[in-house]
Amino acid sequence: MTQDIIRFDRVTKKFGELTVLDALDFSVAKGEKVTIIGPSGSGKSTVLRILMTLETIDDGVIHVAGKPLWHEERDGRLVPAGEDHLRAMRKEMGMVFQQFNLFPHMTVRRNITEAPVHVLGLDKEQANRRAEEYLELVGLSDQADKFPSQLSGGQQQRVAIARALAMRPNIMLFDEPTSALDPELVGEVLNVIQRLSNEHDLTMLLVTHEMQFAKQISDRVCFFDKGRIVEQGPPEQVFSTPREARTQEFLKGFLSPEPH
Amino acid sequence: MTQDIIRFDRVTKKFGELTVLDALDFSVAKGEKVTIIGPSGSGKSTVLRILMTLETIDDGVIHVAGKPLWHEERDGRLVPAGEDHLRAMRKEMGMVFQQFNLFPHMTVRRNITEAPVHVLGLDKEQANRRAEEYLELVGLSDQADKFPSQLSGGQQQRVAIARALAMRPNIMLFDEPTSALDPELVGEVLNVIQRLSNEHDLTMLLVTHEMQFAKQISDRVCFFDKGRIVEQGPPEQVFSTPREARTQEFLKGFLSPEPH
Amino acid sequence: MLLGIEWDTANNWVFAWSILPILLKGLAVTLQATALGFVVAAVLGLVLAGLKSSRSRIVSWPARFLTEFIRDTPLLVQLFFLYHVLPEYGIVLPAFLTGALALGIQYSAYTSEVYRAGIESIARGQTEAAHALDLSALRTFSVIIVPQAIPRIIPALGNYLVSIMKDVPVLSVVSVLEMLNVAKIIGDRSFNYLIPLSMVGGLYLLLTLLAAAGVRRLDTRLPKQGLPLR
Amino acid sequence: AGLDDIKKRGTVRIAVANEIPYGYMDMDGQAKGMGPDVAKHIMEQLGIHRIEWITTNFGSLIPGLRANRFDMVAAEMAILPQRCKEVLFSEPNSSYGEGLLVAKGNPHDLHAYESFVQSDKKVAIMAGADQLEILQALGVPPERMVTIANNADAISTVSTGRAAAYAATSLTVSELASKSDKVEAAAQFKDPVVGGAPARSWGAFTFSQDSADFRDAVNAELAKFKRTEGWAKTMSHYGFSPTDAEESFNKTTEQLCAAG
Amino acid sequence: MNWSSYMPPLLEGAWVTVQLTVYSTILGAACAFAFGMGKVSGSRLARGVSVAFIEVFRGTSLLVQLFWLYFALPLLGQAVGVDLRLPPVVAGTLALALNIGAYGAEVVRGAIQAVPPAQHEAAKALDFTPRQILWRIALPQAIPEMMPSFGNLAIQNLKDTALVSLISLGDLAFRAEQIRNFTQDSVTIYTLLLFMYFGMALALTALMKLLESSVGRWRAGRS
Ligand SMILES: Nc1ncnc2c1ncn2[C@@H]1O[C@H](COP(=O)(O)OP(=O)(O)OP(=O)(O)O)[C@@H](O)[C@H]1O
Ligand SMILES: Nc1ncnc2c1ncn2[C@@H]1O[C@H](COP(=O)(O)OP(=O)(O)OP(=O)(O)O)[C@@H](O)[C@H]1O
Ligand SMILES: [Mg+2]
Ligand SMILES: [Mg+2]
Repeated sequence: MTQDIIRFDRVTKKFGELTVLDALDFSVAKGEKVTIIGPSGSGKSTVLRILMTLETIDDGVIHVAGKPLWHEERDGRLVPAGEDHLRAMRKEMGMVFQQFNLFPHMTVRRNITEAPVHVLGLDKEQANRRAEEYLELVGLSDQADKFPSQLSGGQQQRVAIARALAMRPNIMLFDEPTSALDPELVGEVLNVIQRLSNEHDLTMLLVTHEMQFAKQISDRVCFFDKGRIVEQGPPEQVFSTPREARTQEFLKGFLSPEPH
Repeated sequence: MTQDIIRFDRVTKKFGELTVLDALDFSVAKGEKVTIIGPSGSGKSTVLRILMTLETIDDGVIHVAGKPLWHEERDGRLVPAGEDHLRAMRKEMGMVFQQFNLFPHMTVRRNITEAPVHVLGLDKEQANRRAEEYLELVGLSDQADKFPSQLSGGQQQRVAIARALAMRPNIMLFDEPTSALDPELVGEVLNVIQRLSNEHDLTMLLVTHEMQFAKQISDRVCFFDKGRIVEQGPPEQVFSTPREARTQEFLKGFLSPEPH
Repeated sequence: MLLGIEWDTANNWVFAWSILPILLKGLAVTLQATALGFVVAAVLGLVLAGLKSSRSRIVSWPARFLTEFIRDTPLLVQLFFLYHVLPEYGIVLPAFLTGALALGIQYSAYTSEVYRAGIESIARGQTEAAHALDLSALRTFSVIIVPQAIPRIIPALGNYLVSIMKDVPVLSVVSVLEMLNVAKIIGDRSFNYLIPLSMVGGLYLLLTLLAAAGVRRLDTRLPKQGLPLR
Repeated sequence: AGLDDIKKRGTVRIAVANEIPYGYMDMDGQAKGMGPDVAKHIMEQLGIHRIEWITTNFGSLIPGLRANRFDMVAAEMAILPQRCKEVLFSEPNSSYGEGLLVAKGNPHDLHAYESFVQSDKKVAIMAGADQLEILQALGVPPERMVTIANNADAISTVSTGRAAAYAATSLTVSELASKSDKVEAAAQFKDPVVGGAPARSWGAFTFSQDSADFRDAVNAELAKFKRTEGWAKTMSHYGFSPTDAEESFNKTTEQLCAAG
Repeated sequence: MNWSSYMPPLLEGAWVTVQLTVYSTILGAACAFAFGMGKVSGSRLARGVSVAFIEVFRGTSLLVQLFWLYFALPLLGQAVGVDLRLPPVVAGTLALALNIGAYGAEVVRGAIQAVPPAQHEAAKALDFTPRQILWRIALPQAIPEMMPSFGNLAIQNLKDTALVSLISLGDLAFRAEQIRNFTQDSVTIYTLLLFMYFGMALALTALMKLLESSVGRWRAGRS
């Protein structure tokens, strides 16, 4: 791999008594597409949320694009990161949430242009052009003036993806982007993500339970359990010939039960 | 098929302006395992809820076990069913809900024994023995004294199945029994249902999005759309070579997207 | 002198100290009116809730109108109405009882909603599950609904108890000697309102903070899932 | 406020307590009564042409003066030594004796304030009125007194038996008695004797402590007016007896303030 | 006298009641936003002041507050040498507004906090500043959430205006008492009075519903 764009070094995260990430080592190369799988509560979302600085960490170091995420250098010394540094780091990344989290009081267009205008300082026209570009990408050019509540779940999630892309991040984080969707709408969202995975520059970190899909798009699959990486490797290997007993057991839950 | 235990004749159901079932003809033979699939809002749940008399109908006739569900014969004439008749009809059926709907303030045991004691008139000991029998069946013998909130979703749904079975119904209705569950817990519930499907006497009507599972256990698959049956037949035929365009389109959502 | 107790205006502290026992006597009346008003509200609210949920429109509609009417008209006017109009029809109640009754009626409109909401908040799924198991309507209500509704109803009723207490001073207009009225009379006679009225404010604050803590505690103690049936 | 201030403003604010016949507002919002009629004449003489009338509870008259909510009170408030410490009084404008309002037919056979010293009957008084001092001086225990906020409440208080009688001035009593046939003025009323003399009150205009010059100006005009036929006519128009008129000349404010 | 002769003075009083309700509700809403946002703000001082305000005005009875402002405040002013003698209109409006403002502040706080944390997170992921999140994301979503409660508070406020009659403000209740002083016709007057308040409440409810639907149009399609 060329260069690590994300690197976790012995990162520990606790919620009170509960250790959610346990001295985790984990890295992602630039342009790599990595899927995280694992049982509920294993810390998958936490990894993404920490990257997006939605959670703090208790121990360890994280580097994003070569810079420490939670620290900055000042007068040659490493000090806790200020809000300016954190904002600069967040600009590297875009995130798509399980529940879409569109802003319900804004039209689709406003949802996409709001941050480019008020964070990046684009003028309105530029931002609108950008919105159209990404709406085209997710196949929703004709829905720009609707409110989120007027769209189906699948359409909302595609808008959310467009919204994240409009900030032109280098890294995209997806946290179970299809698990809040009616089963028949899953396909349309996966299609969009599939298309993004062909962009060789974009680094993708995806948490999902769609094993079939994970197999298709990822360069690497990481199986998480209890805040650690139990097993990782190319998708064919992890899905077809898992080495660890825990991985086998977990994957069994997704196969159809056998008659007894 | 031997004899229809459930028969819908031109059944229409409306919610205000909205026609949810549209002159529906539909029947299920004794011992048959039927799966209903279809997009959200197509009326799948409504079919089960009408059978359980949780909703009334606006037109048509329904027979369950040879008797009209919403009417009874009195003095040789068909009159609207009284509460006694409805209760007798409901005894034929048990229902399992998407959200489990266990009684949160009762222990697992009490959840299962409440109806046998107070509806069937079993004495406490008989009911407890019956509870143990069915807890064994769903693999939860050791959880009898817990409250629902102390169980995982999969365990709660298994208790709900045991609760319905304890009334010894001839027909079991399942309304998306796994869609409120974490993906890894789906298997344990499907396993229990799979086991039940081997009971040749039990008629089963199952609404689900687990296509793989539906293929395995059902004698017949019905595809619903807009309150009508668009297509039905053996699972292999419906899933592999759907005849109708609408069915093909729907099933496409469940397949992995192809790279473009 | 008021309620048999003299006050001393030597200086502000002495004055405050000397009127405290009088205010406490008024406070006792306030608390009695609160308690009685609450009982009336709790019972009458239940009756209204029952009537409103009746299937017969001839019963439910007037009950609904009455609730709305009570809720939309001021306690003060209701109190005047009861106090001055009822006697015209031969019903003469002492001021204290009239006041407690007015409080009870005003708040029954609110408590009836508490009961209704408490029952409706029990997920529709619970009723349906009971129905699917063929449990009788009576058993469903008493064993499935009520044990789950009670923990939701009690804290809300507790909040209205506190509100009733804060409305008791309105009874002063029909000469009930509750705490504010006592303070006002002391003020009228000593021409010093600052101290008695401030003391009443302080006492009220103390009481409501205590009561709020009580309600909160009740809230944490009541099981969220319903009263457990073992 | 001083006389100059008022003249500069051109408006004087005068309060009444809604007591017929001392000072009240009729249905059209016109001020009427012994106090207002005389006050109107005096203000005319003083060259103050606009009067703003304010209605308030009797108990709030003195606090209102002290809080500068009005410049003068025209309620025929009795001159009492303890009130002289709080406010300034003009010379007497009227004089009146005491009375007792009882239910029709005087069922309890009440004819004097002294009746309440021994019996268990309750007597009503108005908040802030001087009947309290008289009853206290006679030795009526406090728990036997019912305080009402308003003259208007007296009829219902007495007719419904909430109190056996209402102690007020003879004029108030006869006015109230004329309004309702459920009550009457107690016949053969015996004037209460306090400090060796029958209780009689002298009503006057009231001012705040810092309005001495205004009070003096009113005094000068009042003295002139009391010598005219107009004043005597007003007295009799509102039901004062010739004795009441004569008595009003027999005491000065200085004497009344010094007594007790 | 028949009831129609009571109407002119009662209508005059009703007009005073309407004005009082409008002014004190508007002023109260301003208090509600100031102190409600104060309670969720980052500044410890603002939080402390807001909590104190809310507790004091919710914790004591409105009538006590009204009497205190009207009777006691002038004496306090005297003691410290400031003229705090408020005219009845001011004391009444202020007491109503402060009281309703304290209840409203809790509504505002509740609605702001009810905006799902996920919305804050989504906004943060798009790199909005905390201030932008409050003004652009949280508040616009919170306002429609507040409207039903504000509707109830406005009705409460309308009813509470009756209490100002006790400090001799010529509102509807006060005028009714005046007429009764004159005519002793309690039955007619209080019945009229009840229905007039009821009518005003219905009108106010309709108005608030209108306002509610106009601020939350984006929620229309919501199931
Ligand atoms: N804010 C929080 N406070 C306390 N515990 C938390 C918090 N957020 C997450 N947790 C706990 O941390 C653990 C890991 O959570 P995380 O959301 O990362 O799991 P996950 O692997 O994403 O699971 P899922 O598949 O259910 O989304 C869980 O046990 C969860 O309960
Ligand atoms: N109580 C009700 N009142 C009004 N409309 C209802 C009610 N219950 C269901 N509907 C409507 O009836 C239609 C059919 O509902 P139903 O629940 O049967 O659909 P479904 O096929 O089970 O969908 P899903 O997969 O989402 O559960 C939907 O459009 C739904 O909105
Ligand atoms: Mg997660
Ligand atoms: Mg359904």
